[in-house]
Amino acid sequence: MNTMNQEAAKPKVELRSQNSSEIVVKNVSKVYGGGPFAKEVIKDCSFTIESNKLTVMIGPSGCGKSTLIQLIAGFETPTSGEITMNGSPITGPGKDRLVLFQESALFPWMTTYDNIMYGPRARGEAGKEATEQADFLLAKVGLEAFRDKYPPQLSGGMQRRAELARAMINKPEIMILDEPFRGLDNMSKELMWKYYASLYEEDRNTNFFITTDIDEAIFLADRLIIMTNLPTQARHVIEIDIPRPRLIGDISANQRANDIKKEVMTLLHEEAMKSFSGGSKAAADFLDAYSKRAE
Amino acid sequence: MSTVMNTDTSSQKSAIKGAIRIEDVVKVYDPDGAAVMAVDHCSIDIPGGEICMIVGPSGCGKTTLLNAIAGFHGITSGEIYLDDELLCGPGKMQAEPGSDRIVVFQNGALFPWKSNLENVVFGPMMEGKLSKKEIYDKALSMMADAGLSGTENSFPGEVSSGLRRRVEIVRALMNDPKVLLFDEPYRALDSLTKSVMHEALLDIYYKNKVTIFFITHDLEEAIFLGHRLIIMSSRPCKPKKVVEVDIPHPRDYSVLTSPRFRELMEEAKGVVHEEAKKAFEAGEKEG
Amino acid sequence: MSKTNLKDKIFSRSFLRGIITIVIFLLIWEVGARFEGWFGYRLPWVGLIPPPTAVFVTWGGLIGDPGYWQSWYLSFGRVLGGFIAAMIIGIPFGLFMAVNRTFHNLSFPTFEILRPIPPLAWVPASIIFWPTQELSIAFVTFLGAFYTIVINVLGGAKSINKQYLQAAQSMGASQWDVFRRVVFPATLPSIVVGSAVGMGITWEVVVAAEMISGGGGSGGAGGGLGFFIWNSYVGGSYEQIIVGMISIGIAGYFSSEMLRNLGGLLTPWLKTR
Amino acid sequence: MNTESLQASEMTGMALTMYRISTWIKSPKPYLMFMGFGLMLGLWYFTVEVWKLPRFEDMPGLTEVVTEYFSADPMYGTSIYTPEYYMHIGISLRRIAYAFFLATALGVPLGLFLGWSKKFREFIFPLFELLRPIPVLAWVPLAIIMFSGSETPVIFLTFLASFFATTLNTMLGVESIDESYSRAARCLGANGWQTFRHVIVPGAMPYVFTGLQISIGVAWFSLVAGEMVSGQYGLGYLINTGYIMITYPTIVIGMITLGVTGYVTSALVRMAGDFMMQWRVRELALGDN
Repeated sequence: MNTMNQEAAKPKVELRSQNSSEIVVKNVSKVYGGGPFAKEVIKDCSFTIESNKLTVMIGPSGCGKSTLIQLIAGFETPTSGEITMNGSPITGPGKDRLVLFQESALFPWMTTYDNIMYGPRARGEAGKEATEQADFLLAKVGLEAFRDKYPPQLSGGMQRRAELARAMINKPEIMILDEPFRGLDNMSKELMWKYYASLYEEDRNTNFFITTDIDEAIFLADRLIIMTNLPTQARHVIEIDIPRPRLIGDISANQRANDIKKEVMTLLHEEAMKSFSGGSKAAADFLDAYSKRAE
Repeated sequence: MSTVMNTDTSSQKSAIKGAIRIEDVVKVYDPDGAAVMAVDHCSIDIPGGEICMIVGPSGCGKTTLLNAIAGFHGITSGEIYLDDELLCGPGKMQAEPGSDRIVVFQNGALFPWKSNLENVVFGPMMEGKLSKKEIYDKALSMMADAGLSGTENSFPGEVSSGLRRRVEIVRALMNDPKVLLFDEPYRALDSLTKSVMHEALLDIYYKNKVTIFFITHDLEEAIFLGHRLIIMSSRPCKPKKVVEVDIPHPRDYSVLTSPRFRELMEEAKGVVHEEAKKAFEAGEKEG
Repeated sequence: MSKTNLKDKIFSRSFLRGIITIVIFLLIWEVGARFEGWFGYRLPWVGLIPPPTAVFVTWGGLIGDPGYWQSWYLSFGRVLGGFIAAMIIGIPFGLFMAVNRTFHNLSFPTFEILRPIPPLAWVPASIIFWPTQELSIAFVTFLGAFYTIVINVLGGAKSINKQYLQAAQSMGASQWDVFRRVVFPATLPSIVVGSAVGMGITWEVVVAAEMISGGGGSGGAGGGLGFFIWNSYVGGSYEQIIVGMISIGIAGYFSSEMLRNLGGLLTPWLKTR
Repeated sequence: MNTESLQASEMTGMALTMYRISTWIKSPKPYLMFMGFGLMLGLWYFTVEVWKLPRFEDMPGLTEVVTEYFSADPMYGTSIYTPEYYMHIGISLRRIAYAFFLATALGVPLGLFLGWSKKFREFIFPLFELLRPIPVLAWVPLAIIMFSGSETPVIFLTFLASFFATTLNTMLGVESIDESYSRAARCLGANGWQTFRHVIVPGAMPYVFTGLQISIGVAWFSLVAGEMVSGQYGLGYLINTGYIMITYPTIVIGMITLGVTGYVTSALVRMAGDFMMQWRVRELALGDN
């Protein structure tokens, strides 16, 4: 357990949630539509998001990862199987599981500060402590200068940091991120990797991160879950035992990282070959990509 | 299918076309009175047939440079030559768009209302130099060559974004351009599909030996594709460092894990990140 | 706008070009109307209407006449009455349909069946139903704006990015809070657009309603710019007809612009693009 | 990634419609819809004929209108059996057809050129914007003066309403075409006229058809008013005489007919649009790939 380094001047703000929580997904399936037109997106999928760990889920684009997030966040219910958090089943959305979507969901009509304060105000907890935390978080994500600006005035990277602050003020037990850095240009993407990793290492909250980018997965993950193509299942789990804090440079230099990268690629490729008959355009695109590379 | 180097020597001997010379170009925008300099005394010399990668933070004015070469808007001062023929300069501030310099746009510009085949034949049909039959035969063979047979009659909206991208490159090549201008074409694709698009592009390049002026902010993409990297400063953009990529062609994906590749990455990364940090702090919005 | 480019704007090339065409249009109108007087041959169409100069002279005469301004006042009153009623009823109706599924399935089909009936087809029924003529015109004006506002509000509320709602819910916001601080502000731009268009339609409707009911033989107080035009026609003073037309054009344009500016104030975040 | 659209995209047209109908039946939608209709008709029936509320009692009742509408020899001369009814509909439709097609023939090209050439727009658009705010119905007296007879003024009014809507929407359509399309065409060697024909016209089509839908609605709006004020025949006239001759059920019959014909004509415009723009139909069916 690393000791959080105190900035003497700043008020000590307890960001780490009291208990460390864990999500268990057990034999979950999700089917859309009915009868002959039923479409099975998730089939008998089981995995665990371990507490105080950064679990990354990787799988081909269009393989139903986002549906899993909808189930874990409680916006939809599984057709069969069960998802529990610390033992009790998940029934609906709650502030213990907050999601960062692929496109920014900052409210464009609220300034950065009002966005961050939305959670506490919505729950009627907008006291002195909340405003203090909001200011602390604004400084923490380096957006004090953009406090009263509207989201359209912020760059992609800044919007992501503001959204992180908006989630963290509610002290979620689990942060869920759905390919949050996909739209950013590569420079900001790598800067956000480092930023997000340091944020995680500071309080070691349970985080669940979805991506299609292998380098991103290896740089961030403690545990890497590799998913099959449609219908999605957890295929394989790899422990990423590269010590933290990690440097982007050593992702390509570090031999262990290279081995993991090769292993992940072969697994994802196998998946693509199996489900190509499924005919979904996303899979076809993916396999087309792989078949060229494999030879 | 390892890509066989196109050793057709005839194209080597013919004067290598498509050499671009950009000399001391400045571009100042004037949105409602506040003069904003986008390009600051930029000089680049690109020999014919070379893949030249322009790398820089978003919003630094790279696209402005591309638009000036393509002739979509003018420049404030300086000169741009194509094979020693003045495109734009003193007296003629804006170049004339033409089929010798064809742009592949960031979000793609296939005409959604025309089938893939109609898109590919559009250029030659407009110029009317060849007969209709010759154009269609050439189009069908080039599409088959790029692995697009079977998608001729579907509309762009019905095929995947990766496939649309390849149709657009084939459409560009139908006019036998001297230069292909790419404006971050693979930005929206997920990293896996992107890697294969790179190989498809190189494949087409080896067969057609056209000069490529390629804008990107993805350093890995730049080193994998390019003969040379021009790293630009943040706004207003100005060449800051040139990196020669001496990895031999034809290249395939194993290059990415080769030690030489990593050395080049380190060499370029320092400069690129410095510029990106400046853009990042200045709150530079996406390019 | 700084002083210099305000001046450029006025004398800029594009502005002058617009002026030239308008001047040519007025010239053709003037010569066409006077053609019969000068050359004895009456041109079709344009020959039958008074020239712009005569219209301006009549307009000058009317500026002092309180009756003229009275018709402005009456028309404005009817437009505002119908329009505000359409906003008060239309916006909540549209928002509630967007938020509550069952209410939408219950009322939207009926709304869609009534919508194709042009508002002016309601004039006779409205005259029968409402006690005073004032109310019957206001009802038809209300209908004119109501359909547009509801459609725009419904469209706007439906096209809210689903993730805004999910983000708000997961942060523990109550249904009412999600509505008040997410659904409503997100729909505001569509409300502004809907009301600006709705305002335009109310002017169209009020003119016709005033003409039909005023001129439709039911006598009564009448009044308003629509009646003013119809009355000028019946009275044979054609110059006043055109004065009436221009006045309504200005009134309609002015009220829509005012609404758009008000809308701009309500949605500051849109301007920051 | 919207799994709903993924599923829709993989089914052929017919199976898709069958599937949608089956889910529609199973869902509460149809029952609520009929409940809505029932509520409306019920209210009409009760307020007028049963409770006889003040103001409502002099309105034509539901049963009164229905019997009139479907009776072989209607009391006031208009029902589905009387030929005058169809004559009124025919004349109104003919006027709409003339005005709408004329407005499209003039409005679309003008809109395209206004959108395409900046110089042309700078000359013409200010005048267009000067005339547009004048409510179409304010032209009624002028139309009667300028045009002899009763047919031309009504068609002129309907034309005017359609013309302004079509031109404006076409122009906005051209302006919202992605600039890279015309740039790509110029790069590929197309000259100005070729770019106009191959990029601007097809690219603006979706917006033109939204404009046409609005314009057919506005056309009916002005036709009714025109017919009420100065027409000899037509549905507007039918409704107005219904009022003057105190044959109230005819008013409601006229209104219902206007509702139906309005709906049908705008559906026709939508179908024409889908037919002309196959690429758009197939792209939308595939969802956001």
